[in-house]
Amino acid sequence: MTEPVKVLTEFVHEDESWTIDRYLRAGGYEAARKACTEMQPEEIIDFVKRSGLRGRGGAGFPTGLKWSFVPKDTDRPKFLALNGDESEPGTFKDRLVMERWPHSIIEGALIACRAVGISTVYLYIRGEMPLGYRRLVGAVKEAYDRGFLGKNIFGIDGFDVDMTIHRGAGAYICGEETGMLSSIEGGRGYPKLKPPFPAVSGLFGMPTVVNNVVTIAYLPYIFGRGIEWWRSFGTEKSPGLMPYSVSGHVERRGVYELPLGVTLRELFELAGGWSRPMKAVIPGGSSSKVLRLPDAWDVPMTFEGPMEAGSMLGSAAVVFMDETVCMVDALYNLLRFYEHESCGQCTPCREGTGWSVKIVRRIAQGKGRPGDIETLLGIADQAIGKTICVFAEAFGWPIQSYVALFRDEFEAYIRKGAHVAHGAQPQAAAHAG
Amino acid sequence: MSAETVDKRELSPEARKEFEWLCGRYPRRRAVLLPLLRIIEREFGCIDEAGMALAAELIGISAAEVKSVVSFYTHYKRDTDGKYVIWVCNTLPCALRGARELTDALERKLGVRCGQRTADGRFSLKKAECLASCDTAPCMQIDDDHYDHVTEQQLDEILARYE
Amino acid sequence: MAEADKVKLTIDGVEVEAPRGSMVLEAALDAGIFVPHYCFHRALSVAGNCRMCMVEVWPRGRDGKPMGPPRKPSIACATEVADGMVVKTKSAMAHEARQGVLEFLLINHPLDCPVCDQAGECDLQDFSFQFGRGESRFREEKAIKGAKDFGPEVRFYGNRCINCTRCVRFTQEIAGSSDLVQVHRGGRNVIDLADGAVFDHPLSGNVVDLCPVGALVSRDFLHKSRVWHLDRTDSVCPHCSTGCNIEVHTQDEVVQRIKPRHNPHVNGYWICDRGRLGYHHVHADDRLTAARRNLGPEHEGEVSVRLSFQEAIAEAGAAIERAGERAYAIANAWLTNEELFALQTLWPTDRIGLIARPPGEEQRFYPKWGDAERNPSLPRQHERGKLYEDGATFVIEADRNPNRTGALRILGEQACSEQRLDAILSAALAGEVETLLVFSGMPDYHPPEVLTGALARVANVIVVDLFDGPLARAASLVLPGAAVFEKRGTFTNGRGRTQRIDMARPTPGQARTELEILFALGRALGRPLPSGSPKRLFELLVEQNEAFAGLRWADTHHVAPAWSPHMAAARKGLPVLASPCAGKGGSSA
Amino acid sequence: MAVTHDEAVERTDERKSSWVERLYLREIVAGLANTFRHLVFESPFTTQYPEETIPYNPRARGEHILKVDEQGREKCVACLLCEAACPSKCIRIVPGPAPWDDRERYPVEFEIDMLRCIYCGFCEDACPCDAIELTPKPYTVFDRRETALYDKEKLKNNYPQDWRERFSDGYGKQTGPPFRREAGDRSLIR
Repeated sequence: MTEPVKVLTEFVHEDESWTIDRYLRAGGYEAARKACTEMQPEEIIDFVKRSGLRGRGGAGFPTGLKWSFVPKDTDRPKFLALNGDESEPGTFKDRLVMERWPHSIIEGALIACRAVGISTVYLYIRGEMPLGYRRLVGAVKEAYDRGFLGKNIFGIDGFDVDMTIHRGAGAYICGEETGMLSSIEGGRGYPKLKPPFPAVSGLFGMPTVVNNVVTIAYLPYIFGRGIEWWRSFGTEKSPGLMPYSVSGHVERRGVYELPLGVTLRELFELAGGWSRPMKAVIPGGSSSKVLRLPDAWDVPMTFEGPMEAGSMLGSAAVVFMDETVCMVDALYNLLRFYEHESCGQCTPCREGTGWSVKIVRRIAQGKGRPGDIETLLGIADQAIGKTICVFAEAFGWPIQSYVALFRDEFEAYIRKGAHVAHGAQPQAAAHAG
Repeated sequence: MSAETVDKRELSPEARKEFEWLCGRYPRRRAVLLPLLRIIEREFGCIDEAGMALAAELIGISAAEVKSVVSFYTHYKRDTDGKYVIWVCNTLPCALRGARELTDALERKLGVRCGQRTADGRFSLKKAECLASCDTAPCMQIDDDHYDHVTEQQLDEILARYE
Repeated sequence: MAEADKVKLTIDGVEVEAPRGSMVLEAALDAGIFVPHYCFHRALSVAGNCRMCMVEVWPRGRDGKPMGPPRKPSIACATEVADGMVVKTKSAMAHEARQGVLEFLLINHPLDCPVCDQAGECDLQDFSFQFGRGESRFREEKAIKGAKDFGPEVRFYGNRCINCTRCVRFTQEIAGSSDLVQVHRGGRNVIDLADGAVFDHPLSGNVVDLCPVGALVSRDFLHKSRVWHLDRTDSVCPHCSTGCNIEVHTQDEVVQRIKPRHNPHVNGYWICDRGRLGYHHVHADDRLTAARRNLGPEHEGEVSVRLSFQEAIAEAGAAIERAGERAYAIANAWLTNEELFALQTLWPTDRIGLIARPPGEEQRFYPKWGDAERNPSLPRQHERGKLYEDGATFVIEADRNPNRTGALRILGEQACSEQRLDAILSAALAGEVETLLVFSGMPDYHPPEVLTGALARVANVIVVDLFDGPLARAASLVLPGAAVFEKRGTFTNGRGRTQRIDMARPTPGQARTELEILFALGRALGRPLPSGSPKRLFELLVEQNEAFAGLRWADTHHVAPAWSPHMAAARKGLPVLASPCAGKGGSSA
Repeated sequence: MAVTHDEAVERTDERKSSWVERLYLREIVAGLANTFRHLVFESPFTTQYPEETIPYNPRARGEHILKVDEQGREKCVACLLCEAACPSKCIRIVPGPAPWDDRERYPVEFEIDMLRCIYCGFCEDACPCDAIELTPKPYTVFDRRETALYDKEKLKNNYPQDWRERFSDGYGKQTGPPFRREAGDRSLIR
């Protein structure tokens, strides 16, 4: 069985793991020093490209490629915006890194800044993570004190990096890259029209690189241990490690740092299994399509694997559900979340989330009508691909997959007003509203 | 353009200094709005009409724009909230592991439904949308304090810490 | 524009040329292909949130040929035109996308068209008819958001709002006040003001025009009429020297409302609230409707004798004839060029003075972009609302008269000077004036006491006025005049643009336009005017006056382009419901 | 088999009446017998109008009524759709903000010129809130033109109960409610 490969998570269970001393003792800031002093910016980008590092935030976009989109010869200021607004239900890997290993993010940010020629970094952290905010602010202060932030870092003339921790205030949509930029700019977290993409016109209208904090946190290790080491994990197209957030019906929930390509079964077993038979799994955060168990046990968790199975890797947040889970109830829970978190900018998402949650609530209360399922699918269909950001997909895909895979449960609910799963109780009715 | 009845407020010198420092961290003043609102929340306990007017004045935007931003984000403490806000996570991973029971217990203990404020104004109970702590579900947050693996038995002790 | 600044693309099989950097939607509208839209407005930044203008865009591939059909539709308002692009606005993909969006828009929209003032000019109605599904699958409770008075002119019905944010962008980018904002989030999104604030901005009424649905309605027009009953007359606002182009909407000869008419050289899409509400004087209770001779204090009980128009003209003519050199005239800056020209023809200019409404404060409006610009790199985003060289989006001039420039050009500087008026008044006080012809007829005009005082010393005061005010009471002979919306002619605005006004309603009772009065007077005096037609007089004016040289009557009327289907239909006098979706191109011009 | 014109003419010619037949005695006697029968054996079927009236079909289209809700307030919201639908332009409405909280607008004035009305019922079809309806009330009689202008109060109280009793009993028995849509009232606007 695959054993966890502890890289980011090696020291996180120690006390004071978030201090710079602990980080330096683990060899911190050496990789960045080496990369920044010994490599040219183009070489750094090339190195990242060759490593095959892809974004760990959800979309899986190749990091090196993203950096190379930023215009080189521009006198406009460029920004690095780090996305720590982790709000996808089921995901908690960023929280762990930001709270307990924050200096890896700062060190990675230094490499990114050196590569793209950036001197200002904003790290956007969720408003609901006060501890992470305090730790990051502390870490930034320590880094300034030790000269890892500020002017002429590593003694390189003109290599100045300023980093500011920007605290959000409770909006899932700020996890979307342009929504996050709007929020940093001090506005409502409305995603922006694309094109122009952030790499050309992002924060304050300037070229901006947006990366997930974990993506950035891996950079020091890739530079420190080399492309060979990194590529020894995972597959050709999806190399490297991934912190999987495993939650739901397993004995030992938590972040498991494993190579890309482990199967869902391996993850389940690593996490201690569960006493009851399993029914379904969400492989990549709540907005990815649900997969039916046991059909999906052997899906490899790479960027391509879940996609072939009809879902996506997303943020690698794996939520297991056992047979007692009522899928109508589960969908209602998720849709309520999306209804609450839709920014309301585009019509299909603003109206579609509200409408679908009303229908599913009605079904869960036993008042479903024939035709409701078709209407639900119609809503998803009408919304997906028709909004500014991918939020429509985020609430459309669950609708499509829950209804497609567990249509019998929905139909039974509509027919009898009750749930068919063994031992499950319709609970949404009690929580309506 | 706000009503004249609103009393003028001012930041304390330390907060004022922090605000000035923040202004230097961003290329545009408007970007300081979110951090400034946190400062105001801390200074005055919540963000009310006067607080928004103060933010508008300091940033140099209209009070309506501040209201627009404040109302977009759910995490700011408003004047309609209790002294402490209890955020109890109810999203799917937590719901799978007993968030409902915790919420019900909290509702029973406090005698209010989610979204309401206790009669004595001490607590507001709110459903949170994923606190990114799915591994320690059920979980809740009271203001800035996070509680993992909360059981009904612990509630009395936890709530007693907030006077 | 240079050739390089143009791109060629194909929209619905028609090859279209569009400026580089413009959006597909603009290119389509300019080519007469109507694409439905709510949030897009030519003067505002692109928000791209209504998702109504979705079209199928085939970008050009590497080989120069358009690539195959896209996976999903794009919004035309935020897709930049590119060479070789192929756009299909009526394809099945686009049509289905629109149907979906319309269904979403309608689920929480109340079915209260019968009581909604927007009905009849509502984009939601029109597009639902043309592109909608016909029936809704929505069986749930509709969201309730309530209604609220935003300010003296604007009322907000939350339930009807489709969150297009045109009004929000207007207050930010045109009015510069950022009064209106969206509050809350998601489905609870609603337009609101700051707590306790009142939306009393001078341009507030424009959000009513901008609102594509009935969410923002005019309190002045509230429940007054249905728009399909209204007759539209193009005119020019008389309330300041900006000379905004307007439409006067009347029903049964009663002015119901004023709407702006787009003119990119003068007012853009906007008018101020003063102009919007500045028609009530037309129906004032104290409007004069009959000519009369005021009797002096010696006639106890009886105050005045009613005269017919002919009698009054005959009396006036006789009084002017009798006075000879001792007859003076006072014109005003609300008279049309033609009327001033007629007066100048009849009367020696050295015995003409000019009164005008006192100046107010000049108000210039600039966008207030704030720090968080929506999409700074979208082309022309900052230029969209700009109307004036200095970046102003709208100007309310200090001069509260529509035609002072015309008066200056026709009567000359001396006649229009303060000194001339003072000279005439002091002559009157000295008893040297026997007959004085005063044109007033300006609403909200309070004649200075020196004027009313001077009138008391003049034997024959002939006043042409709209209202039974101090001037009419001080006169010996009163002739009812015409309001601006009751006559034809031209005004020359503060920037020297000569623009036409037209008759939206007839003069009430025996009232006559000043031009008719002058024409009749000319006949009575034995010096008939060459013509009584404003058009003919304008042509003569152009011939005789250098300042007007080269102008043609036709040029004085700016025809606003019609970018919405009901605007186009209203202009053509057609019903709106010719479906552009059924083929045959849009009804947009 | 088709009969040609010529054939038909010929056949008619064949059946010439005899002179006895041409006296029509039989027909005259039969007709007189019928008259006599009615005179002696059957009651007269004329109605002694105006003392008596014949019952009208409840679906006949007569004068309008402006319906009211439980509180006696007119249901009309002054949308002016009846005015738009009216082919003879006999309806005049002045809309205004309603004095009640539960609705937006109401007719400040509502007037129908009964001399112009052609009783087509389009107004009833156009009405989105079932506020106007044509009753079977038949006689629209005026002595002066002014009285032909029915105002709001008159329209609200048109077709009172005694008229209803007098006219709605149909042909011998009640054939249905006098107001056609009472059962499925589909008010849209409140």
